[in-house]
Amino acid sequence: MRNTAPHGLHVPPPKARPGEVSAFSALAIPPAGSVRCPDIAVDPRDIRDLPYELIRVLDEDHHAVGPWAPAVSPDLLRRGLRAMMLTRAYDERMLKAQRQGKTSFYVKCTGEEAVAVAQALALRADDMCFPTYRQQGLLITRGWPILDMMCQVFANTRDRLKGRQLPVMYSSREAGFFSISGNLATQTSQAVGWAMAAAYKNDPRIAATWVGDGASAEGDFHHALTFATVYQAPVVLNLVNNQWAISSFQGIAGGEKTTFAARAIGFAMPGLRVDGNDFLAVYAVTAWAAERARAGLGPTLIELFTYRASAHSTSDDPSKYRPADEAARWPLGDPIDRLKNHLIALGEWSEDRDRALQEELTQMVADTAKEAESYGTLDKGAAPSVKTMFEDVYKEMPWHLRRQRQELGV
Amino acid sequence: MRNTAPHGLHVPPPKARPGEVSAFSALAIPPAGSVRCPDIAVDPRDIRDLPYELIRVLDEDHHAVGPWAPAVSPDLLRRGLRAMMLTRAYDERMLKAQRQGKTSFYVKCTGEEAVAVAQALALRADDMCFPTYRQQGLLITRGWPILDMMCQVFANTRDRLKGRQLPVMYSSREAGFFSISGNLATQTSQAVGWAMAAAYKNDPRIAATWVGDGASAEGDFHHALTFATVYQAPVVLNLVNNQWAISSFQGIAGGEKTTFAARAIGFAMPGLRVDGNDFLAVYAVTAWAAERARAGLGPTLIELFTYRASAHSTSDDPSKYRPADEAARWPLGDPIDRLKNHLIALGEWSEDRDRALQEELTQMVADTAKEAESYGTLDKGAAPSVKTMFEDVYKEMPWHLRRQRQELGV
Amino acid sequence: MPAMNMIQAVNSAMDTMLARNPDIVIFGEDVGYFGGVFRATEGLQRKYGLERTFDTPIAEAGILGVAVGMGAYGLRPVVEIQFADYIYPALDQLVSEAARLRYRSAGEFISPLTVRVPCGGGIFGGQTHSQSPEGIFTHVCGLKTVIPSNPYDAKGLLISAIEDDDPVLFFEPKRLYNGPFDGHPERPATIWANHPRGEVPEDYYAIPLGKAAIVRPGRDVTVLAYGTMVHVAEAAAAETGIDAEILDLRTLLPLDIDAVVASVSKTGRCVIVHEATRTSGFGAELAALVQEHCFYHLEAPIQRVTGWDTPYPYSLEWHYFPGPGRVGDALRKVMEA
Amino acid sequence: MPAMNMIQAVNSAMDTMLARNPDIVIFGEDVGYFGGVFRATEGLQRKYGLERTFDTPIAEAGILGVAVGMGAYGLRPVVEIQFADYIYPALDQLVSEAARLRYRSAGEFISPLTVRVPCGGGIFGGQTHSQSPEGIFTHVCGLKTVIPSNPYDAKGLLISAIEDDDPVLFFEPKRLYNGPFDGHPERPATIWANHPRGEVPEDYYAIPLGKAAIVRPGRDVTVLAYGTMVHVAEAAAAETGIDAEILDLRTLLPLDIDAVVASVSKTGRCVIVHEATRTSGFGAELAALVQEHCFYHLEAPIQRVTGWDTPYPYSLEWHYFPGPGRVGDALRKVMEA
Ligand SMILES: Cc1ncc(C[n+]2csc(CCOP(=O)(O)OP(=O)(O)O)c2C)c(N)n1
Ligand SMILES: Cc1ncc(C[n+]2csc(CCOP(=O)(O)OP(=O)(O)O)c2C)c(N)n1
Ligand SMILES: [Mg+2]
Ligand SMILES: [Mg+2]
Repeated sequence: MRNTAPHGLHVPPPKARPGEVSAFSALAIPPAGSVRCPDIAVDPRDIRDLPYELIRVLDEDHHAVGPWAPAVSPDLLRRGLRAMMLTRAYDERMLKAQRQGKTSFYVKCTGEEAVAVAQALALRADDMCFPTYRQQGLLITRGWPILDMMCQVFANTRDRLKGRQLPVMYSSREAGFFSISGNLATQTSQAVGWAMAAAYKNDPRIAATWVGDGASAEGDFHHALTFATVYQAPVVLNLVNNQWAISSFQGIAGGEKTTFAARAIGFAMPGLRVDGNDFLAVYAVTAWAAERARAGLGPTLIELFTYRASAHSTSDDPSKYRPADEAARWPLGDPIDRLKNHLIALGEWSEDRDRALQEELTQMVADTAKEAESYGTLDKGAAPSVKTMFEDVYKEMPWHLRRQRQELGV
Repeated sequence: MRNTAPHGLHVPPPKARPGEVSAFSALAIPPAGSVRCPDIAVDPRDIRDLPYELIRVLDEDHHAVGPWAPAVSPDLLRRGLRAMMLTRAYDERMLKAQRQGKTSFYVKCTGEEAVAVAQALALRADDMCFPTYRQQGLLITRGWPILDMMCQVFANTRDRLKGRQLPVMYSSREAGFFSISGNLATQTSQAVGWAMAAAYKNDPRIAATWVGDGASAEGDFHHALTFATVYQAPVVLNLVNNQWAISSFQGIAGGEKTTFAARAIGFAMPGLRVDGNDFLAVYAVTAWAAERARAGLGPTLIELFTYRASAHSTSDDPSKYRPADEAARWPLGDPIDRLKNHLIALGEWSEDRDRALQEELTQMVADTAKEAESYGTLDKGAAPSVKTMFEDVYKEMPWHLRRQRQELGV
Repeated sequence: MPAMNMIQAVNSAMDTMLARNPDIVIFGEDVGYFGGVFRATEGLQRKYGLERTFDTPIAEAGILGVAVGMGAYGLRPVVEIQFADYIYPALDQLVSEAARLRYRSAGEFISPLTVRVPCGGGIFGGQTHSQSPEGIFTHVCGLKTVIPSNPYDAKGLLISAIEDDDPVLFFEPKRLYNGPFDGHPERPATIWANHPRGEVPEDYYAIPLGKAAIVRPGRDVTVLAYGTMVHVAEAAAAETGIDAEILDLRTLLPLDIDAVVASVSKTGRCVIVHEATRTSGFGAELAALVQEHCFYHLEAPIQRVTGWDTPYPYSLEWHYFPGPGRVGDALRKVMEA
Repeated sequence: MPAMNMIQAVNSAMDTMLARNPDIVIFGEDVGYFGGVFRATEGLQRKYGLERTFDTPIAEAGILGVAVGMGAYGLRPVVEIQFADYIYPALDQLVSEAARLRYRSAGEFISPLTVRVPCGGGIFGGQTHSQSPEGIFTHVCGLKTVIPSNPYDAKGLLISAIEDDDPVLFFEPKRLYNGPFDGHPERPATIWANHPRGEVPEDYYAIPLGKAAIVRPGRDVTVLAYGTMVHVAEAAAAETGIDAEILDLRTLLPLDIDAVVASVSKTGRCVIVHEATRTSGFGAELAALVQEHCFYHLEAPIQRVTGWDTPYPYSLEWHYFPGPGRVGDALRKVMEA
């Protein structure tokens, strides 16, 4: 045997910390259109190379190129652009509300809007989503009223969730949006269960779920992969690799030497890695995976490679752990700009229309926020009635909760 | 989008059930010596094909062939043969003891002896093992007294574990054998932790752990893979695919369409798949992985492809769920026979010596069992003193346990 | 009426419900083709097909996660955790998800799950095949916890659990599967066929959750027990000759507080018996409630007879098990006070 | 002596121990470079290096599993679970492994772990950033459970926990991190610098586990409390003018039974306060023990003031939180009885 030297414990460091220069130059970014697009009926064994690629559609000149370029109408693209812009305007406004004390907490998805928005458009409206806290774009794209979302953020009298949930932990059965859990990754195996139920019922609907790079380390995600494989569940497993989990970079989640899409290989599952800031690419891979699931061909793992451009949440200050300029230097750009430029390149959009839309959305969000605030905000104590605190623990209130409610005198 | 037909829920069935003919013919068994052997410093990315191979060394003529053939002395092989035979004799005797009511429960490793025995020899004596209940061969190979093991099985007055543990849940710090847990797969992340500690201490020892095909579905195994990858822990992760988890076949654990070794790929970890009944191959891959770990090159996942020739445990009757003749038709043979034939082919062993050794071991086991029984057996109630029941819950007994002991009057 | 042991009764409950409701699916480790390591699901896959009773990977959290998702879809999963000792990996999905889903979604999504959990010792299973963790689940709001003590109740309560729209932990004392165990391992085993509650209708019937049963009326002291301990308490009453009123709680949460209060108010004395470890076990809650509700009726301190605060030791399990001797001592002690 | 808030005290305990013992390593989610989401490990990586204070993947069971393995090797891991609400995924490694290792190996292997767990509500964290699951751990034999109520105790108890050869759950009430919270959210916050127990030595000192503190001597009624509730109880005593003797339990398991019994025997009345949900919370065990040990001294039913048996509701948290008003009511009630 070879001789053994002491090695110490390896603890992976990120490429740069505050005060250092962000080092995205080492990032290999393949040109748009360079990755092949297999048929959905492909044997997963024949695409074991794909998890190491990066599927991109929009090229430097804002054109959609290559085999993954989806056949989509300008209308659909404009819907996507609008939903992304609305999502961002909504986020900005809610951040402001948090700063004003109208709510205690907020989570933006800045820079990651294409993930939820393009995926919502690629799925059918009645497919079931099991998201994390950073896919508010799903609700917005599905046309769910931002007024309703705001009322929850403000925990006011119109909050359907009766002030029980943190802001951003939305739930909308009607919109096919599962109640978000504070406990990371639990939704992934639940999505598989929902998909198994749909298969059991011969229901053409499929499930989709989202998990962060950080949260993918949880056992639940492993269970999701395993159960999805075993039962060939009609589910799309989305792993949003925005490269940060609060303060820890993706290497701490196991991404130092490989991609997250590659996790799929060991389960004989297709693993696709996509430029998460490329609306068209995200749309295309999602449609591919959804079609596969719907055709009974089983689950797909999609790694959406993106960058968390903002703080983790309003409780977080990223300048403490990563270079302040990192977001600005992120080479895959901004998903909204990129789609806008594409539409302009197509002759289907213009700076003027963009400005007008921006204004319209900002106004609409401001007006809606005003209305939402009129139903109360957290700091104004316009909470749902205290009695409701004891409801919905069980379908019927057992004696001990009834007595506790009496004890509180409500 | 394509049209969608109802598909139902896929529940994978095994190839054959009781009353049907075992269908191992579909099994692709590559010839011995056909898989390449990379340098331990290989980039894991360059061996992504290996998890789909089956590393075999012993050919049809009982010769060791190919690049994985290890340079081992006949002495070492004879030690291995003896340890495997002793393990089997021990198992047979303990099974008998269970049938006689001397203990309540027993677990054999019949057909899988090469796993623990060859691996124990490929590891250093002070490397730390985190096994499951089917690696008694590790203790036996390391020369741990079977008398001690038997005393535990009988829960008698010489049981070091004071009658607290199920038979077969051994523990021996001295032998580098971690206390076996009844809860499956928990040992895998613990082994990684031990290895991280060793790395932290610049200790040249490494850790090895074993988990079944069935138990590999637990989240703990996912955590073991993740943490081992992130911290490049000096650990060998062994997945013993004996194709059954009590009554469920390996397809239920996610092995229907891929190998278990392939799980490593997604973690940028080498994954090796080895003929688990080929002593030399098991020895070689283990030595390779151990050397890699010791050289600071990180973890390796080994899938030991074998077959659980006996019942799951004495509580189990496999004829209820698999063809009775499956074990007999298993094409990779018996690990003891195969090593014996190899030694004979080398001119280092003979049928006579084998018979003599067999007799010697049977006698030794019988004598030892007799001695062990003289210290008591479960049915004879020769248990450790009742007082000990309250010890070791904590380092120092807190008041409530002292009072409970008094309550019991001991 | 056919005689059934407790496994057969549990099996019959699932059989009855699978036939009545196509939204019920059953899964867990080894429950499919083989019918479960305790054979509780025997024959169900053959009768209802691969999709309705199937094997799962060995991943308790995965089983529960999938069940929560199915429940959100609209199915009614009935899952088995092979041994209570193996429920801990699934705790997060139970506590943070199944138990909380209705509340956090304000009723939009529910978790109508039934989790069958063989529990308890007395079978030489050692520390990881003997535990009684029910107390933990009674601390988790949103869950219901049920433990039957006989075949008739087992079927009726399991049917109610399956029909319940909230997640129910259904603990099955393994020691009772084959017969009503009185706590004396040295005595010949009795079988359910000779017990009145061993007669179990083939057809559908439900026993409501939240209702205790008085299995032995008495005047001197109230014994609160459930599962195996009901039979141990009966033996202790018989052996001591103390006129104990024995309540079989059947459902721990929601508890039948009225039955408890009525009995203790009458007897003025209370002994609580469970097999689980003592500290912070469900007996603590019972003691707290009894003294809260019956303080002025109590003539003696409430006694708890429980498993010791140690792991369940393999070979010493009859010293660990709270048998009729220890229960009898407690009965005498409260009577003397 | 420097004034420290509770985070600084916790940080100082780890700093002190890292300096004293090279076998101590600290890890958890975000605890490395960043120093933890509550900043409890701030500066430690810089001071002691990447290998001694490092970030982990987000997998609580992985963190605990790795810690158990390290403990078996001979290290003394101190891990952080980011919020108590996220400890459930790790329960199996805690219950079946860390807590059981010494017993099942008859002392061959031990788990000298410290698990730091920020807990409790009052910070608008909603139902998954507010829980107090300590009761569950007191039901698990083999574990110790500690909850400090001030910076001085936090440092001394954490050092004892780290030095303890058994696994210790160390709960840190988040609401106390920055100041002694009296339960009135509308009042201006006070800071630890103005509190006697906010003076914390820089150097090593240990407070033994298993010893309660009398934070307010009194004659009328005993209040058993821990963590945030100690301060709420003090406020309630001041507001009602009732001469309550307030015990800060500090260690829940092993409990300082002598202190509890001595106090209740003296006062004859007892109120138990915790933030956790009521049913089967640690208050149940306390009530059971008090009536077992002090039955003949008790003049009124023991009262429990606790969190309701509901999830911790986000916006209604001040209606959920057991504040001085509710504690005061209970004090009056036991005094009237
Ligand atoms: C089980 C659990 N552990 C820890 C946390 C605390 N936590 C909330 S978000 C977060 C980081 C998640 O990172 P990632 O999964 O990458 O998602 P992202 O925030 O980047 O979208 C952590 C550790 C939690 N919510 N649940
Ligand atoms: C957490 C947990 N779940 C379930 C069990 C029950 N159980 C014991 S062995 C076993 C099958 C394990 O199969 P495998 O991992 O393939 O190992 P093998 O028995 O084949 O060696 C099961 C389900 C357990 N011991 N622990
Ligand atoms: Mg992330
Ligand atoms: Mg197996």
